[in-house]
Amino acid sequence: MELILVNLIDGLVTGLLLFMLSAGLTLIFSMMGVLNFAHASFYMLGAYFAYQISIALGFWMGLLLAPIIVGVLGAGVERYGLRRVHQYGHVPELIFTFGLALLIEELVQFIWGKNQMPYNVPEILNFTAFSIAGNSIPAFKIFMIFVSVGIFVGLLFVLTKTRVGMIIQAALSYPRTVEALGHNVPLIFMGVFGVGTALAGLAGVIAGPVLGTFPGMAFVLGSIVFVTIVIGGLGSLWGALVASLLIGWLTTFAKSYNVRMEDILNGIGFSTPENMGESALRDLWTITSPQIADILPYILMVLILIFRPAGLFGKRHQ
Amino acid sequence: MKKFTKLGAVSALSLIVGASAAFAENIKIGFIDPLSGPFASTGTNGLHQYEFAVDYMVNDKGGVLDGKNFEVIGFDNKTSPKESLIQLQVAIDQGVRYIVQGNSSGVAAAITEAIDKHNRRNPDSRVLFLNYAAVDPSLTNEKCNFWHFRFDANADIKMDALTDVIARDEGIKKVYIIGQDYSFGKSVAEAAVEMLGEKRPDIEVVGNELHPIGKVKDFTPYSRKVISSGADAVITGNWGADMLGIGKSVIENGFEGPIYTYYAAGSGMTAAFGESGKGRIRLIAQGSINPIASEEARDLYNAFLEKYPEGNIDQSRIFNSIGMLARAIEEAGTADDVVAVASKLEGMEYETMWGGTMYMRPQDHQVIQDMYVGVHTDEDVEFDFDSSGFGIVTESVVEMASKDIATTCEMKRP
Amino acid sequence: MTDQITTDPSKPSQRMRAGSMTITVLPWVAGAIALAVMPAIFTSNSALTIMNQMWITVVFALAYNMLLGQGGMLSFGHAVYAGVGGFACMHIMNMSDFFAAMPLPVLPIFGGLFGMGMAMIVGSFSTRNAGTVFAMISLGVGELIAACSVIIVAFFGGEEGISGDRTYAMPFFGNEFLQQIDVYYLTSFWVLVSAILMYLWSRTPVGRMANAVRDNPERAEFLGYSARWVRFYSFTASGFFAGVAGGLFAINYEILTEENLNTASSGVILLVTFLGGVGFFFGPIIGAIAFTLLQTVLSLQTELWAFYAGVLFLATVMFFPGGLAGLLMMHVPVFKLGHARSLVMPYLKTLLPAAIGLLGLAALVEMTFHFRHAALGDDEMTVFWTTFDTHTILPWIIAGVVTLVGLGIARATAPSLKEAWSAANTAPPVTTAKGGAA
Amino acid sequence: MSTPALELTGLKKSFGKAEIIRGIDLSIGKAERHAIIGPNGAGKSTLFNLITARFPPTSGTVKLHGESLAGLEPFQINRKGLSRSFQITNIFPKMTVFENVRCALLWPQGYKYSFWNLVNYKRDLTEGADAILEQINLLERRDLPAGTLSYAEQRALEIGITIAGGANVIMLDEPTAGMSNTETDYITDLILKVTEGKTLIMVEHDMSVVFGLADRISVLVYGEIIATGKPADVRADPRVQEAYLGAALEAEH
Repeated sequence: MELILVNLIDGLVTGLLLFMLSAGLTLIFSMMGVLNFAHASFYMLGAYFAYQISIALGFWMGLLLAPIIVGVLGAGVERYGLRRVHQYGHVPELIFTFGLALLIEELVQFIWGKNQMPYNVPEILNFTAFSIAGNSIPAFKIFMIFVSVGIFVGLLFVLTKTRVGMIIQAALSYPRTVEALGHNVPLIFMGVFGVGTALAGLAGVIAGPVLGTFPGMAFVLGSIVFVTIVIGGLGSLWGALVASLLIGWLTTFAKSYNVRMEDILNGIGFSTPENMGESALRDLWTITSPQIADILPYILMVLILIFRPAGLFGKRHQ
Repeated sequence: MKKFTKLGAVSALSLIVGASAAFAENIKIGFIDPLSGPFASTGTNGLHQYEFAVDYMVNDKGGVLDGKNFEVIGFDNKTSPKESLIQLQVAIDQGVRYIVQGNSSGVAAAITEAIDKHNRRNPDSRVLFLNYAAVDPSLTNEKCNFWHFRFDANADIKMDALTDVIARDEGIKKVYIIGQDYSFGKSVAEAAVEMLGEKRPDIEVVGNELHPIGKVKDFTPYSRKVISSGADAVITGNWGADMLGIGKSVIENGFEGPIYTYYAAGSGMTAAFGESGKGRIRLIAQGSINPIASEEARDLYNAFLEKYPEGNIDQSRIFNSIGMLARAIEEAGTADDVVAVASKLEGMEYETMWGGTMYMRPQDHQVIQDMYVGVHTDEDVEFDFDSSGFGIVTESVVEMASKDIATTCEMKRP
Repeated sequence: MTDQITTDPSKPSQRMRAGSMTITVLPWVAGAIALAVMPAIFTSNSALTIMNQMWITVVFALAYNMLLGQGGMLSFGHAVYAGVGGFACMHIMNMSDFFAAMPLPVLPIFGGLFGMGMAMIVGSFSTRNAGTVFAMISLGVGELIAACSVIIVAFFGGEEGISGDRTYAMPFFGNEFLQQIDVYYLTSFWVLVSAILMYLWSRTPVGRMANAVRDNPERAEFLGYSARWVRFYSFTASGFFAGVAGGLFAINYEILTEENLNTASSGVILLVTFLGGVGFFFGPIIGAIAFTLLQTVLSLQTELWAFYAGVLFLATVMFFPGGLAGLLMMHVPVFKLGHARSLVMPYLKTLLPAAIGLLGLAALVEMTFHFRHAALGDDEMTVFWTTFDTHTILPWIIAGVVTLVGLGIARATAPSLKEAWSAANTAPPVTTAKGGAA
Repeated sequence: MSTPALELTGLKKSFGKAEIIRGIDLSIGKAERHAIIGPNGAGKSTLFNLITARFPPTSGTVKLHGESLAGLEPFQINRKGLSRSFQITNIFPKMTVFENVRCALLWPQGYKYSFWNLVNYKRDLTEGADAILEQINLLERRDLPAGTLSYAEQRALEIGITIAGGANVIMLDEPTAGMSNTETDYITDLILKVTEGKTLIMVEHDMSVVFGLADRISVLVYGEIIATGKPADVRADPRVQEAYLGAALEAEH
């Protein structure tokens, strides 16, 4: 039973981290219609910048500065790259971000090389917060939870209680009207893109020490962020949150408990074939949940798209 | 490195056109491994070690066959079997007759098969495959062929040595096996279960699990299971980011026992583990770095450090493979007739500067050598890895590990 | 904003029209001759290997463009169909009795059929929608099957894949396909046949309606066509030709692995197709040739090939959304007007210095990389036939000056090029595609 | 009496709480030219979309030649011989004018999803499309991308596409919207010419067009038909005068 509690906490950390990425992505998507393939690359940049800054100025300055730099970079990409491609339509835009993701990975390797960076948890947070049945919960994870919850609350406040938030919300649904009302929609776009990428950068800053800072870190996370916002419903912040947590817990629990396909199949009335060694379906029978934990979100996404194309919380219909 | 920055040295197409080996003086060794992409760091480090090895061990000493030099040419396979096969063809066209490769058993399987077919179909341009790091046992068992030589111990041999060491530790009652979900991870797990069962039937395997390779973002749930299983030791064949991920995660989440690994050193990993892995990470390797096995090795290592101050010699087998190749060529009296060279490699006994004797078993072309189990620490480290102050210090030696290990290889000689 | 990832007609990229060429036999004859003559020019085995790789990519990219360019469907998992076709062929190669009774050149048909079968299964639910939903389903399915490839060992062979030996097929007029050159002609034959068939497909009712559905699915529905079925047929046909590419891959490499299915391969084919230009039938052919050269030849020269490829790709998307084919085709009006000659000098004046400047820039990049990552003792490097010490200041100055001067001249002469360009294009109303930038 | 070409019974449509179409019964005979008029927001376009299954109705039935259209997709309805145009120009802008028309001919001429026919070599398609182009006076523009045509030409093309398939029930949604007077006259003549002998249902704002074309007129106000009849009768109907026509006619003068 204690393990369940531990897994809940671990899943929460994973889910919230995913949320920090998907929140920005879903905002960007619903405003600009751009599925930003490079979003996870900004997450990677966040980790690398924070590492570089932490060498000189310590972890906390990295936490402060890296997201800002990433955000400015993101805004620059929007202003000088995406806006230009925008006129050609959505497919070229998407392909632009796709190429950007590749280029950022190459750039990171160019600058920092290909090895993993020794970017570590700061000393002050490098202790065990508490233990449950021998499982220690590192203080840094608690810190991660606080940061991401803080971001969510802040985002919710800005979007629902401030004027800027109102405009953004309106621009989400009625970009033309908002433009007609005299708001500078391109500027809003740039701002949202900047903030979205800064959030991704922040996620990178706090995830880098735990999940590793290496050139492949964006690729590992890349498509799962899309999956999250598609499951949650494109453009829905709540959807992004729910889907992130869902995926966080789903994968955590699937990894923690060895559910075997054989048991499931037996449970629903199939009997295990006699000579499994011969059967071509052998591999299917022996699948365990940890083996497929990380592809469960994809299965979920395909199912959702087939049966509810707008996603869990999506309002838009095709 | 030089080869790689030779941008436009020969215009692109003429390079392919003017194929044949124009410079007969050099004996060309084609290094086919990832030099770009996610696994590039391992590949690049390997290339550096090869380049250094041929210069230091062969060329600076007058070469072989009265003055012929070795030349290492890097080919980027991007860890892709397809690219490997293309680059293999390019290498052969450039006059390369010796292919070295090590990263990814999948690529090694593709290459060994392609070379077998190539040698059958093109008897004029036969090549040898010197495998320095791909450890899938099948390469010297059902997939073996005359052209393939393995200078690393295979996964079974390594596990044999590791389990010998584990068996000696009376404190270990429960072990947890975790690995990547593919052929190598599976064979590590199988070997561990089987050999532990033979050597220490009292040890309980409390967990035996595979995770998707290269896809896991967060290993926490796995380490939770390790800890709650009450395991005294962990065995893993993981490499790359997966090794670092699982290692850091189990330690961070409260695991206290030793972690027995195959690939937990060098390529930035030693630095990344740093203090947290001290006395915990144990590693099976061939050759002893700390304490260094011989004066010759010490000189070589220092010379290497002079050239690559941040480099590691984490693959001493690279030096062994060059040493053994050079001797086989000398003994055969030719570098062009690879069958003659291969015949000399078969059964060769070679005193290595990294400690002990290497014996190339003729029946499966698997090298038999002393295996060393070391621990990740910063004490008594003469040669550290990643300039981190940490290195691997030898704890125990298994001499001529698994020298009688069975093989299903039926070697067909030309 | 709509969820539809179809492009807007009023936008420049849209002015490109798929298959606006009239049917003429000439290009095909020229293509066939080129295919036949190539091995006489590039004789080495590695050249043949690289050309085989090119032709396979050509088939695959053309198949992909049946979706992206002609059907307006963006797929992130198209490697699956080529991969499944290839794996099926590999299994057939290993069925010794059956394979021994079959001539090798027939094998790609089986690849096509299996690719098509797979496409029919996935297409049955994914083609209901175009746009984002289709794209995301393709991504999800692609990831799933790629993940399956390491789990379901029986069919996909795990990480090591499945390998076989093509020479066990029934000899084809005495040919056992032992040598690369034999395989080259086999591949060339299939490339020609597939390209012709795909071109003809675009001329059939369902092929024409694929364009109609891409541009305006709703209107197509009110013309009696179900957009879904039109997409399904395009998808199926595309799956077939992707499978043929997979079959050719199997013959060429005699091994298929997880990389034939994974999302990276799917991404590459998207890049290839877009680089070549989705708006023209022959665009992907150019893209496949350019990218294969980049990947196999440039990567021999520099470790940074992927970096240059990325830059090239981004530049294409930003400045020439019509791709390389679009870039070529925007000169057609000029030629038609007979003004081509007036462009030669302005091009020379601008593009030559620009090229020199870019090479200088590339040299700077290489030097920086070398300076940063090379071994400490290894100060020397060779760029463009010259070897020098990167730790001295002179080479940096030279490269910097070359870059600045080259790009500077290009910049200075750019306005006159622009003028020449518009002059060359002015004449009776020019309505044809002009591409993104002039 | 023969079955009407199109028959609506109790047709209703709600979006959320708002009831846009509030029970429409209408019967349109064969070869009748029927216009639907009404103030903005009356639900005219919605009615069109209900008939052609762009939206499913909340309740009620639509019958084409006595056959219910319930549950059919737009393309199936089209195949039964009902063709429509759109309020906002809805053509294939990247294709040539000729190809636009040819696409409209493919299904009716029985080419369906075939991939063994090459459209370029089909004389019936080429001649058929050229004949339509001649009818709509766009033969000169034949090989230009449709997107480059003038607005009026695009509207003409749209009508051409709509009638090309030879459907016997033609629905035109504001064919003259946004046109100058001369253009309007041109389109009106065109419509008269091409719908000869066919059932025509059109939504139109321009009263001169309506009264010049229609055999019968229905007036739609707030989702209900308040009057149906011959142009003269409708013009005389006091309710129509009150609700719509008066104001509109006054505005015209």
